[in-house]
Amino acid sequence: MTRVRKYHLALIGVAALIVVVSLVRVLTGFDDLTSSGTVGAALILAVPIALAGLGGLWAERAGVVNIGLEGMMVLGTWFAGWAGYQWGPWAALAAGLIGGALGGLLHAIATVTFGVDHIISGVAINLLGPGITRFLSEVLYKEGTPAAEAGAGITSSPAVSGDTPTISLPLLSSGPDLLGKLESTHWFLVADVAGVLRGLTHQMNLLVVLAVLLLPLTFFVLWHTAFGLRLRSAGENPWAAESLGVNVYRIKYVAVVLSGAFAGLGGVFLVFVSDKYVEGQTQGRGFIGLAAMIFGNWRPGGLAAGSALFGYANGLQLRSAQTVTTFFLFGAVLLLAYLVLQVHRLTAPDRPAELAAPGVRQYVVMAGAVVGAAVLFWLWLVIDELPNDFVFITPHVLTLLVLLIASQRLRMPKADGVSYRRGEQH
Amino acid sequence: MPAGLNRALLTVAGAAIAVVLAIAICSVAIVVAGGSPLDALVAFFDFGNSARAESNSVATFLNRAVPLFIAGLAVAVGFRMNLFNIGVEGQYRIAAICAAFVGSTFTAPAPIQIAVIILVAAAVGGLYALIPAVMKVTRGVNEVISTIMLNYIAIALSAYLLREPFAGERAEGQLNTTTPPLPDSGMFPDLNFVFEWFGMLPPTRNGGLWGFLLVAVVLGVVIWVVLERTRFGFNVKASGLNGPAAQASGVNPKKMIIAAMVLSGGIAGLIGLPEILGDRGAYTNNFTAGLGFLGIAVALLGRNKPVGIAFAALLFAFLDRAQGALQFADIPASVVTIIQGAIVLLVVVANEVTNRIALRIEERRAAQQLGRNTPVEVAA
Amino acid sequence: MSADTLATARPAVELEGITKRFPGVVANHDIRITVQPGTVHAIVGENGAGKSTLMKILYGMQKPDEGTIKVNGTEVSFRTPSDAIDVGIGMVHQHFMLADNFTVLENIVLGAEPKRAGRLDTASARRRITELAATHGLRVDPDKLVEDLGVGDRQRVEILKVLYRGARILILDEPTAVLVPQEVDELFQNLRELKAEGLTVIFISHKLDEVLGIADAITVIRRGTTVASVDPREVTARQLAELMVGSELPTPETRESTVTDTVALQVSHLTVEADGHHPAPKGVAAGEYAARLRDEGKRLLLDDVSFQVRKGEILGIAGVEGNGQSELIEAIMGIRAAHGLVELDGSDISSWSTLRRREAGIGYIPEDRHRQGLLLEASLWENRVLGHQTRKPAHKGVWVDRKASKADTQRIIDAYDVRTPGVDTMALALSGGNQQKLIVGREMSGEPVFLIAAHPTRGVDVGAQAAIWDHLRDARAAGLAVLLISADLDELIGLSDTLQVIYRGRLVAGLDPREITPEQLGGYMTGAIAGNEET
Amino acid sequence: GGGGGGTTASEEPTGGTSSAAGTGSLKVGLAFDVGGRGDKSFNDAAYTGLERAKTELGAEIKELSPSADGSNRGDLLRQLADAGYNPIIGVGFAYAEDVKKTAEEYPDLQFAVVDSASNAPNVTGLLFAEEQGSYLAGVAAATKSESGHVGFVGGVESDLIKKFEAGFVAGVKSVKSDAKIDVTYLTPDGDFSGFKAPDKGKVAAEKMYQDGADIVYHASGDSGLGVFQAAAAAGKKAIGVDSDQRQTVKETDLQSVIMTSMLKRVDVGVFEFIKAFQGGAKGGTNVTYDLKVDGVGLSTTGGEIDDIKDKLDAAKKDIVDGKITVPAKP
Ligand SMILES: Nc1ncnc2c1ncn2[C@@H]1O[C@H](COP(=O)(O)OP(=O)(O)OP(=O)(O)O)[C@@H](O)[C@H]1O
Ligand SMILES: Nc1ncnc2c1ncn2[C@@H]1O[C@H](COP(=O)(O)OP(=O)(O)OP(=O)(O)O)[C@@H](O)[C@H]1O
Ligand SMILES: [Mg+2]
Ligand SMILES: [Mg+2]
Repeated sequence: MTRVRKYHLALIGVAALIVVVSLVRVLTGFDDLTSSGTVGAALILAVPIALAGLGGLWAERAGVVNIGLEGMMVLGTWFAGWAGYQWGPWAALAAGLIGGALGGLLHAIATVTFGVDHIISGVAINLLGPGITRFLSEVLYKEGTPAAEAGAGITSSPAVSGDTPTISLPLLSSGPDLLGKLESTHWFLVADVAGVLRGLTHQMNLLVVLAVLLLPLTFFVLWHTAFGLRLRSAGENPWAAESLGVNVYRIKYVAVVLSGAFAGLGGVFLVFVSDKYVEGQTQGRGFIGLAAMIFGNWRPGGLAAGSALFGYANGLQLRSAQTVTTFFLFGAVLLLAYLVLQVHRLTAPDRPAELAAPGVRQYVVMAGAVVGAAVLFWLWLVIDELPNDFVFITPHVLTLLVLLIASQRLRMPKADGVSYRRGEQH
Repeated sequence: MPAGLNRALLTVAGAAIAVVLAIAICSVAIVVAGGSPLDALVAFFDFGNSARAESNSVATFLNRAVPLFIAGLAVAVGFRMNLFNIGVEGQYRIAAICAAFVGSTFTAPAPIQIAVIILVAAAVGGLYALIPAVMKVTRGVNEVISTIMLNYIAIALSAYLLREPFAGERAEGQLNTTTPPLPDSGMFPDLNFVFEWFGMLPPTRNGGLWGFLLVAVVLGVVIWVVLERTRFGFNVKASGLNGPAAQASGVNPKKMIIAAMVLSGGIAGLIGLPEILGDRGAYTNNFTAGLGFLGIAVALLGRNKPVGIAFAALLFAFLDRAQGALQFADIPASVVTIIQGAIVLLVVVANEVTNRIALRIEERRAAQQLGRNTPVEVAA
Repeated sequence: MSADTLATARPAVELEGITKRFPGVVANHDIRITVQPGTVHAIVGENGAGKSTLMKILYGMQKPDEGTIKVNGTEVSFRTPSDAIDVGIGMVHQHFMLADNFTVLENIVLGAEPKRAGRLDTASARRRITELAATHGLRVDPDKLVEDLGVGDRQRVEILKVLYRGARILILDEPTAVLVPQEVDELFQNLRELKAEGLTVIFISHKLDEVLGIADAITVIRRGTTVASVDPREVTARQLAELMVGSELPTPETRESTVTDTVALQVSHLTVEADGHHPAPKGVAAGEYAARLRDEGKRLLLDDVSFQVRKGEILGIAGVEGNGQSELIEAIMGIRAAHGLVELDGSDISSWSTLRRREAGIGYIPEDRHRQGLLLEASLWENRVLGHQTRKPAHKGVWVDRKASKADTQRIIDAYDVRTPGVDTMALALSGGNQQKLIVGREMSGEPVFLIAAHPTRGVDVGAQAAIWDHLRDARAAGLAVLLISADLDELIGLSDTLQVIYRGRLVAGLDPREITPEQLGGYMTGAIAGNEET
Repeated sequence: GGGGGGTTASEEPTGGTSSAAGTGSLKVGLAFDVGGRGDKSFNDAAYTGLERAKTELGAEIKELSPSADGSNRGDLLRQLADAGYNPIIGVGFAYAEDVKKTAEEYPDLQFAVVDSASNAPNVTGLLFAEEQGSYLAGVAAATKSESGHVGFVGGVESDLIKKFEAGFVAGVKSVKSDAKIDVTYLTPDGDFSGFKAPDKGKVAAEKMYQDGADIVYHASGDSGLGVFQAAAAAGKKAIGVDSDQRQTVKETDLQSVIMTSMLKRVDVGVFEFIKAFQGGAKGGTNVTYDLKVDGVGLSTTGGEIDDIKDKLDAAKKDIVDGKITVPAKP
């Protein structure tokens, strides 16, 4: 019943965001804010995070906390690189999935069968992933092996043979490239929308499309199929599920193995972007994915938003570091908007009782917002370029800020992280 | 109590089996890699073939255990309360650079100098941990994410501090960035004399056996006392075992979160000091990273108890030390990481299994006892 | 194909020699029960007698160590509940087995989902549920979230779950424990209809008059063994109870009044909002503010609650669970923020922390001992310290005084007859009743001025029950003020000096326990009888 | 600083070394930087030098890789010393401190450290004038660029990489003073993942190409792969680093975008050091491998810069002659 309203609200939110961003772009002249290049880069950077997050989502919806995503992702990258150079991209895809799934299987055995604390098992897998892959590299890629001939080293595999296809939207993003033309006009709003659309459709790797499709697919499977209902029930109340004849162990196994496979797929994606396995290329994305999932309230849509935010900030920072200063302006605008809303609420005739006589608290908050907006605006005016160190942490700081605002609405599956044993009601 | 003894024996047996299994798994890996597991085993116990090499190796082993132990303690304080402080990594980095810098700005008699450095480190670590604590308490932000994010922020922040405000002089042709060197009074005296007690050569390795080992031992004892004997420790335990019950008993959960997190961060702040005060005399850009994450494994392996953590830290350090020896024996050094991961996983699995076996034994015993005196005289 | 085959048909369920052991407990021992089809078969027995365990065995959730099960004449062996479901058995559990964050529909179809083209076919499920609900008179909204439902609704969802699967044999494990008499009547009406359709019902309850009202046959279980099979037409509730307990029954009965004139606890205009606490603006009186919130249509968990408890008085609060009792307790304990005033011994404690309130002499026996009362994985003496961290004998400066705590724990064990090997035993090793006695002893040892006793004898066996009642009465005689909250109406009526009824967060009636029957009380609790609302 | 450069190891083969007499007395130990042997880059270049010492000088060699966190660098050096290796080489500037301390503990042994200056009497600093090589790369880029717009991608914002940037920028400006130069670093100093992030390298370079740059120079380890990919996708050029990447990169489509690579002959440095040690040289000094001794330079595989050889040679000559001093800091 509220779904429609939520959906509309989301649309309005996105529209408002585009307008604000567009405004900021026109004001500052930083065209990269909404260029198709930035959006494309954001997508590339967001996909592995989203895939890791999906891994987390599947596991945690089934009640298993998976902090071992990073380790599983590492396994995914290694196996993808190893199979990819020998048998091509499809083999890489399969091997990466299997590699990640094996990590998931290990986690499932430990947590589901043996009831080990989920965090411990995850930490162990994060140790094992890099250890095993390094070991495999030392054995299979060492000097004199055929792989080494093909360009492998201890820290990297040979290049994946063959390419994964890329697709573009005909007419709009390729050929006449209408969107590209629109984008280069730099018109208010028009260019922005064109840029975003073109970024999303121009020369997309097939795997990106696949990865993005996995989000709605996950939503469909988890919320609109019988299997999904059972899976979520294992995360909400496994004893209830058990009492209705659901095989909770099997559900959890499937979920956690799939979770590993998703993380592995994230690894495959990284390998495809780099064309090969490079030691350490996951760079903590397993953890970031987990954060994106919590950020997204254990839902695919929220997870997508979280990863997109991260990918966008990261892409912007890599593409044009000085653009990051516009976030100050953003912040100022958002705070002002908040102030306006607040004042409106306080002066509205039908205001709720607790706001009837605003207390010190309200005034302090509002004063804080005013000062904050002023400071941010001033920062935007005086700072041309941030030290690079601060630019690098933009995505992380943004995540923290958004969480500060939104965290209280989050709700995790009720039996998440609980060790479940058949026949032992909690 | 025989049941208790039974249980203890089972636990030890389980741990032993787990370690043996971990070794077996790695042996298979080594064989596959074309090496000999026996050589590997020898390498782990190969502390060098001269007296000097031996003492150096022993010092290396113990020196590695010190920060691991402190890291384990830091993590454990949070974990005992079900607070997942993944941010130990960032906390110790920020703390280390600030402490190293502050320590280099003045010169005082050694005890004062060192005390100030330790205090600064603990304070900075605690303050940095306060951020996620406050975020959790006031806005309900999950500490796992916030500390992960703060780890990244700490890396960038310390890089900035190291290059700009805290940068020290460096020699011509040196590319390492570093804070200004600590005065001599800032260096913690070593414990090399201990080696003489055992009739060994004092280690020549720089810094020898780090004196910070003593601080770590004292810290371990203090933390044990605090956690096991004080009201605060009781409240931590109660909050960890049953949050609602602790709250109903008058424990303020918000204050506890802040206190435990700050304590955890304060301890974390000390992780980098053994290296700085024992060896480097400054924070440099190749300061050892990653101890915070290893600390999680160490704490979990040590079951969040100081004594257990000490054993776990020694085990990890023992394995880490062999990295060089293994390479001399032509065995991939990554088996160390594999063994560490396998041990963590297998030991906890063994724990669960032995727990269950113990329960089953009790069950059988109870059944026997109750079987003799039939529960009720059937009427009707 | 149904009711008329009664005489000739094979038994619906036959249990033969069922034995089940748990660590330290033989839950079932050589149980024999035969249930005829198309009947309501009641199983009675005191707490921990092994009823739930037996039913879980029959439902495939637990495996018996020994014994055989026959359903409709064929021997079966269940590995999981789905095996039991397959032969037409359904079970409504003693504790709700519902996923709070799911809708009613999702809870009902789980495990037996209708599918169409790979999708969960919610439309057909909704149709089926509405149909079932209509034919059996079980009103529910399939699209509501379970967490928004009251206990009665949840019970209906549980029954619908079973019916949805087409079960022919229904197991109901204490379905009435959380229901008020009117709701019980409704349920029984449903059960009779089901019986008329030829379904078999196995029904567990402690409430013997209920049992006598509905059952066609009764089996009594004592300490894990079947001790009697009786015909409900031939026994009285009293006889049945004695069969269950094997001895005389205790009754909660307060003799002469010890109520004094000194007010120990005064609560005024206590109000709790459902969607989080927002501090009231300055200068607005709590009562007025509550009225304003009510006018705005805000959902209030506690709505302008005022009462006082005098020294030597037991004030009983009657109410169906979920009408604000938990919020009331938590507000008084300072665990939950609330508007209004709480005064202890004349001083305003509204802004005090929980700790300070406890130190000032509020004792607390929580409603859920496992959730709020105990550290299950800690020793008994540590549980003794809980709640007394800042008081003698548990503390010595910043230290926990282990020796004194252990000694005092031993005192409690002796004085309250807690059956345990020693003070170092883990709390989880104790049975529920002994855990409860430990809690009562602990809370009494702080020499409280005022005690909150929430369901003090819930899930406690008869002996322990009597002991706890005695302790409460003794303390009352010594001048303790007690706020008693209980779902056991006999206990409430028997112990209380004054009764208040709470309904939808409001105190709706002040009653005299000497003049009220459980049925009348039930009427007030469900809102069937309008209150006289006195403050 | 490039100037002083001291004694480059002499060219004349000392008696009987290359005849592989195998006296067995020469035991060379080498400790890699994090990543270890097989990184196809810096560490492997050092290993090439070591291996050459084995074949040409008959040395017995042992090479060790540090743990992932690099915490045991000093211990590896000591273990090599205790096992009787002499000389001992630490690869990477991170070894500076550890080599210094180990050298003090083992005054009878000779040490060398790559990329860092000598800091003890028995330590030889093997320095490379990356800025000079990068200068040439800058000259090549500016000359070849049609748009007057080039880029630089640095892996980690450390002082070492900044040397590359400084030289490159100076080189570009020497040709086209108004050229536009985009500079992006992938991670801050202290976060070494910037050398292992091809995806980030790709994003950074993509932006440069989109903005009109036609040649991008990278000094970002494995992340350079991403730069090459971006170049290939944009149909533009890139400049490799450290080794001749047109040869070491195996992907044919990427090879063709690598116009040239700035060579940093760590292998030469290591080999010459060992050879000099055998000849009796003692430490305490730095050896700078600069343009003069061809310790740095540009690769010509593919012949893409053959047409501007004169210009490059002129620039090189100016530097060697001291007419141009290339800045080492941006
Ligand atoms: N999973 C279990 N593990 C150990 N002991 C158990 C378990 N389940 C039940 N018991 C014990 O078995 C005995 C019988 O319990 P059961 O729940 O069947 O009693 P009951 O008759 O249903 O009691 P109540 O009236 O309180 O519901 C009790 O002593 C209980 O403590
Ligand atoms: N899942 C379980 N695992 C182990 N022991 C259990 C379990 N459930 C119950 N027990 C044991 O059964 C005994 C009493 O438990 P039970 O829950 O039946 O008590 P109870 O009297 O019904 O009280 P409550 O109303 O709190 O459930 C205790 O000894 C307890 O340890
Ligand atoms: Mg029970
Ligand atoms: Mg029961």
